[in-house]
Amino acid sequence: MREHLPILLVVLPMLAAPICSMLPRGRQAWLLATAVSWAVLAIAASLLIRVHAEGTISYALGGWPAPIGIEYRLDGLNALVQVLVAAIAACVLPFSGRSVQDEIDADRQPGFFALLLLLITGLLGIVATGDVFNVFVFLEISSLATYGLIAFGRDRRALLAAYRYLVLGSIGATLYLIGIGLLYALTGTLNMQDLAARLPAVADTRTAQTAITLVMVGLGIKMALFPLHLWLPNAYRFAPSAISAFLPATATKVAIYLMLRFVFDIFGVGFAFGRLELNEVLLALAAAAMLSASLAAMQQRDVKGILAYSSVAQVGYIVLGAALATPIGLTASLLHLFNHALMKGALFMAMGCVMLRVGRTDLDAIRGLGRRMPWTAAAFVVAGLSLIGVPLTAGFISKWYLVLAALEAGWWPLVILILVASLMALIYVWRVVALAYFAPNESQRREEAPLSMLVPLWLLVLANIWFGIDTRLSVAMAESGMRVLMAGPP
Amino acid sequence: MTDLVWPPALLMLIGALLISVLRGRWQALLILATPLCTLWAIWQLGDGVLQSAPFLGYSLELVEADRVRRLFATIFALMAFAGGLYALRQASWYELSAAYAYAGGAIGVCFAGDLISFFLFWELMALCSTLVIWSAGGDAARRAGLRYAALHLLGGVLLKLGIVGLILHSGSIDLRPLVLAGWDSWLILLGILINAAAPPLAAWISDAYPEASPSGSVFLSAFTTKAAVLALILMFPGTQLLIVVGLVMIFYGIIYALLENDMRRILAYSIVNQVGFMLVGIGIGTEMALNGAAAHAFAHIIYKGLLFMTAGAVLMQTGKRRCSELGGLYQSMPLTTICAIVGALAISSFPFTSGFISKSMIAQGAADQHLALVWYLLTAASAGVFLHAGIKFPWFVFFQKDSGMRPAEPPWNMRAAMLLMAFACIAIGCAPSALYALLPYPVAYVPYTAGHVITQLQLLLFAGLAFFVMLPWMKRTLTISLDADWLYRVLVPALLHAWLRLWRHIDDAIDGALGRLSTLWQRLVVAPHRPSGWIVASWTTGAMALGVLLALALLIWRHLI
Amino acid sequence: MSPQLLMLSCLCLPLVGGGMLLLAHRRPRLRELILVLTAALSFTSALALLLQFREGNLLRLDLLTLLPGLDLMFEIEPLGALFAVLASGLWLPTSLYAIGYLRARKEEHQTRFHFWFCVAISATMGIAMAGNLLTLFVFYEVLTLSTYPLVTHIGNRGAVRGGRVYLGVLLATSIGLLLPAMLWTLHVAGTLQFTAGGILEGKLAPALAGLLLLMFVLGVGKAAVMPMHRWLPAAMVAPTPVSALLHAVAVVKAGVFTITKVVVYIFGTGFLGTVPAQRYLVYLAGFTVIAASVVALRQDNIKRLLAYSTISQLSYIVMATLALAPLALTGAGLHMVAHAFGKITLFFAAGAIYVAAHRTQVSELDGMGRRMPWTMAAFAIGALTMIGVPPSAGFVSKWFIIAGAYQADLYFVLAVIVLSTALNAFYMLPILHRAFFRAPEGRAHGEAPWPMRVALVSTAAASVLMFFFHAPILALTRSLTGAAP
Amino acid sequence: MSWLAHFNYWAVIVVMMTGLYMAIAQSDLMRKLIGITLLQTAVFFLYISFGFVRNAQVPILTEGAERYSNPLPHVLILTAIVVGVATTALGLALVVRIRERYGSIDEAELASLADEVEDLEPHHDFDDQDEHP
Repeated sequence: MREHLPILLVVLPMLAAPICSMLPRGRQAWLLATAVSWAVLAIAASLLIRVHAEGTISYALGGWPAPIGIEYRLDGLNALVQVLVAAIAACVLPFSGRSVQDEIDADRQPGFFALLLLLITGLLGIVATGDVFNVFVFLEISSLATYGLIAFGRDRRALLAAYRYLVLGSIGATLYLIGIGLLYALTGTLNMQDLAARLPAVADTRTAQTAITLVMVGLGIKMALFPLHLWLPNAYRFAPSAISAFLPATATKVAIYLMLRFVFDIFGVGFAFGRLELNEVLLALAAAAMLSASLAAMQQRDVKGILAYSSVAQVGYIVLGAALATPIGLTASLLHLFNHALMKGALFMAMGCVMLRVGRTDLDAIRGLGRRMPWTAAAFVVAGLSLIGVPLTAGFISKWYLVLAALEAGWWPLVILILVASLMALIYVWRVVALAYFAPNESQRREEAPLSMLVPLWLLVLANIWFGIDTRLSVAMAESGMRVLMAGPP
Repeated sequence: MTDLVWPPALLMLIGALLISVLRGRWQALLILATPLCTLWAIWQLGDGVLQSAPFLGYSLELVEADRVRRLFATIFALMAFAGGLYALRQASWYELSAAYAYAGGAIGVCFAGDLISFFLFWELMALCSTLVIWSAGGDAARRAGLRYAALHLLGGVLLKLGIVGLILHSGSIDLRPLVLAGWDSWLILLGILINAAAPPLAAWISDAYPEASPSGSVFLSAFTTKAAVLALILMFPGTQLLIVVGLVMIFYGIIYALLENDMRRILAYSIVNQVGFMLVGIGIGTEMALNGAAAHAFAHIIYKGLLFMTAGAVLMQTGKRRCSELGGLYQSMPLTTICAIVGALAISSFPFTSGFISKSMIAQGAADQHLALVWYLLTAASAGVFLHAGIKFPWFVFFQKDSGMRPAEPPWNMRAAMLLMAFACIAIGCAPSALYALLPYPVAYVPYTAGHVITQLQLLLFAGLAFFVMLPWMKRTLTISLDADWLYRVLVPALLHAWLRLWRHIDDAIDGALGRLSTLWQRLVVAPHRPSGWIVASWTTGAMALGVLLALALLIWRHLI
Repeated sequence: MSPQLLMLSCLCLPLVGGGMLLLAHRRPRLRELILVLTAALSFTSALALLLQFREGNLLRLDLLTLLPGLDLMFEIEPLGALFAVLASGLWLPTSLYAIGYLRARKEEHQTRFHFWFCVAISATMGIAMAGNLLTLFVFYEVLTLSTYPLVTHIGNRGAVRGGRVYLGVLLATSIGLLLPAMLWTLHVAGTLQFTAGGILEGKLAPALAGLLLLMFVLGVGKAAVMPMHRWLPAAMVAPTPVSALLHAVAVVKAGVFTITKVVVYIFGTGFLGTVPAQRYLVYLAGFTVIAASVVALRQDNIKRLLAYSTISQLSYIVMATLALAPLALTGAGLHMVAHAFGKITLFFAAGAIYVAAHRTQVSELDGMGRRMPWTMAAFAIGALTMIGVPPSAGFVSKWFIIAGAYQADLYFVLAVIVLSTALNAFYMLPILHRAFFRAPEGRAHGEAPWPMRVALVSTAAASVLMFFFHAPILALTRSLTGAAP
Repeated sequence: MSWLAHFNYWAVIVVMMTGLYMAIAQSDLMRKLIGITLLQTAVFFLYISFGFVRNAQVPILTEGAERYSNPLPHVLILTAIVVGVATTALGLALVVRIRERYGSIDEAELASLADEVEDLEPHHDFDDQDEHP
């Protein structure tokens, strides 16, 4: 049993999904999904502990050994990302119970939870697998589930957003598929380790370079790297609350993980950054993302829109750290990947609470929130502070590392960039906070969200504070992930 | 710290405080008793440092007494008493309170044994005298008081700079004779000279004193300038520069007083002139000259107080202040007239008045040192003094043409005060030895020699003759003569306004530039990021796909080139 | 009580009190009792801390380590102890005053007001005790944020506009300049610890050190050195108790305190003396002193006038700090205290006039000295402190600043002091004349409520008392630099 | 004539570009989907064609065969086809729902059916209120 845990992690939600869809009532589906998500979290956590204790875990699917069969390979990096995905899922699912009840028709709820489980499956699968084609499959599983889930949004614009995402996502996946196809043609293998070992021999070919470009653009769409982010704001904005809480914390993070894996572990820094100078492109795009998306966030009239654009900007931060390709930069990048999941999850969850009670999330809905929903508003404030990067919150730690990395690399303009973007974050968060607390509202009845939503929300908020104060755990994890990446191709 | 002593300044300050609290009979009693108690305390003080206190990390010598300090303190206390008597019924309580605190400051300066406490009392004087000026009420007093305060605070800061520098550079806070060398001592001298009304910074005196109330100007005339004289005696005896400054002051005072029409302004200029005599004495610096300066200060306070009292009485009874509007008052105010004449004679050094026995000591000092030019100028100035103060003031105010006014004599307390002062003028003049006994150095000077008396009388006679010969030219019209106060009455405000205007322009320019920049920023950068801007507005699927394709093409092209 | 516990209590007492206030929301009397008690206790603990410090105990508290080399830690040094006592000590009268003010004005959201006030004080304590630059920065920002609700307390459009300027300038300067300066420092020196003698010596070229210093001086927007001064007049939309404690003491002093700490413990006076650009910053501060005074001359609104006067006086402190001479630093420390006493008194008086007479303009003050003798007497003492005339605390501090300027041979500073004294007299004295030497106008009214009167009389008394009994403060500020007497 | 040797790639590129062109240029949501499908199909061709081995058998275990075409691309493409079908199905379902909710599947028309009035001016977060005296 113990050695099958890596596959169980992926299979469990996958098996639960059809069961879920067949359950007659949404409530039961929710209970099942929640139970599964918790089980997944437990498994993921135990795997992470095992990875740290025993080193990399390799699991051959179906008993076929690595180069031929599909290998699931867990190291310090993806075990961490798995835990992250599982943890967010374990928080979002309990949270989703009430908000799904409110936002989605009763007869469609089992389907919703089934799709959510599939989404989890896809994400966990992407992270776990050591086979690039398998990645494609899981990528499509998660993407398809995402398109469907977004389409559950109450607003009819959710449909259009889902459609647009579908078209763009399919193009992205296809580009990725072409890329790995070319790589396969060159090297004859799909196993990541193998690929990494054989690539240097053919690195000088145009085919290899084009393949890398295709893979990077395909992943760029998935991770919403500026300017390939255009599908994201509306998708996050109009998706059901639970989904907009889940996606930014996980889906883009997994895509970023994948990019890191490709660049550092498969292509190798020397090739992707040294020869192809992709780091320059990434740096430029990251900077543009941070500025442009923050500026856009400042002008949004809908809080979920603000948060969505902020997510685009935060992807910029993460890519920025990675593009520096230094140990501190990567640590910063991974830390921010982790911390941003915490903060964005909490922020969108708070908006879920608002959606439940107020029915919309535009700025007018926020007016007087501090009195109407004090706990929700307070959670938003704390998570918002973390987003800005205020000391004593998780956001500060990752930004601090990022700044250190920039300074160490001698890129002081980047320091200014980070600070300016943080200042803009301050402005867009402050707009919401000021309205919540300092704008009078006629109806000042107190109607707080139910406890089932508040508890997961505050769990994430407390995690934001915890990882802002006691950084030993998160930094150690990020550093072990960093070491995996810095070690480069075998 | 020695045995318990009553710091005289403290007594005076307590009195000032109580005056502001008590009312009626008790207040009146206090007004009269406070200076007398202070006087008593002054004469209880032995020589040397009597009281010290820690301050700013130094040990202050709050009370240090010697002969010259005691002399000045005595006359200050006496003047406070006379002024208090004069103001007893007429002045407001806050004017009296301020005036007594002012006197307290002056007495404090007298006994200050170190530079820091000297400065503290100096500032106290500046503040309280401002209050005295303001007590007159009205807009003219407000503005004059403001200018007065600003100038004196400025002087105070200069003095402070000098003192701090001196302490820092020499390591000692002792109040001692200084040598004019380096910034510090020059700044100290400058600060003191501002209070001594040395030109070109003398204009405050003719600006502010005439705007005070009748009783206020009596107080004002006594303390500030004479405290400065004392300070100069203590710190700059024998500084040659002071002779020059003094001579300039003497003639400045005469010329402006002759040109002046306002009776109290004439007296104010006359203070400059008289202080000039004292400065000359200090500048000569011999024992004789210093004695003369101290004695002259003593005498001057009395007769100038008397003159201001009579001018104040006239002002109070008639409400007029210009010579050209007054005249013929001797008919209804005989006592005031007589007192004014006594004061005028005293200031003109008429034999058997106080001025005679003091001023001549300074001249003698000059003669002893063989400073011939100085002696001649002093003598000539004596004539000038007689012209402007000795004759011009009483003649235009009390005699001349009849203005038709028949004001009554002032109330009893004012009359009593005037009589007291007049008596003092003559008493000192007749029995100089009493004053001489108080002087800092032993006096071996006999004023009443036949030659001296005759010379002085001749001088005065010819000066008087000249006055009446030139009378048509002496009649003043309604003019205000231009003085150095133009600097801060016109130039400084003008500069200030210019600065403010410039500031506003700069401000506007910055605002404008910022505004234009922000518009540009809004249009070029912010607007596209609005929900409707092209960067953000919902892109169609096709446009997004095209974008992806372009990005891809760009990247591949970049690698393949 | 152990010193560490004492430090913690300094930091947390106001917060605990604030929390209790929220609980006592519905019972105003209880709430106000809690407020005053909290203030008193905070003051006591700050005082106890000061005593402990003077006994020579090492007062150091490592709160937490965020990252290796990045800790939140507190350490008491002379200036910090002084600042802590000053802020908490003036909080006591201010809380009384605020109670009176809010009641008399029948303001809404009083609990919220008091709560944020507590948070702001706690942040001030954090700044005062900060042992490294990071800790200081953290509490600096907390102070900025926690005062925003106070500034915009009235909640109308003008308040929001003012609050936006307030927050905008303070946050933009601190994040845009102070934070990069801090990062640069860390990068160069490898630590942010406040260390006697500085941490930058020999690690930074003088020209770059000048740039860094400029970033610090302008980045600490709370010190209101021009051109970063605009937030202070804008913040005058706040209720007067806020203007009094925060914009005369806590916030602005936190600014100059930060600059002083940076100069003394980050750069080190010795090292900074070799930085040529440092002179230009002295000139900038001197310019601010004069320019703000001139602007104050044309203000008719009392609070705006006081705001510009504050800008001017703050730059005095900055100028003195940058003069680097031991005596000048002593003077800077003393002026922090002296100006605090004087300016809080002035603001108290302005608020009392507003409450009792509904007047806000200088031109409306005719005869106010007769109607409100206590208030205006206190105002007069405050004004004298601003001019620096004895017997007020301002005299003592300016004395040392002058001495310091001599020590540093900075005749520019001397000239600035001369000019600004005259200017101060020109904008303060007319107010006094109006109040005391003109006949009152309009309907008769009395003094403001007694808690306000008690507050303003006590701070005015403090200003006078400091003139006479400044020895303990002097000893503290001297130990800041080890200056010879 | 080496480019002729790669005629399979040229074919793939033509189909791919056709698909992309449709996805970009067609305003009809259905046709866009068809374009996407074409794009995917092109990739399938690509994979299959480079699994081809000259003079080899289909990769089915048969007697006497020595050379087989590479079976792995076929396997992969089987999976990919499934994914593609699922995508198309989901896309079609979305188009149906869009048609239900909007009454149109033409993107140009959908854009004109704006759901919200985008504000053109910067917005004031606070209502104007009377200034206090």
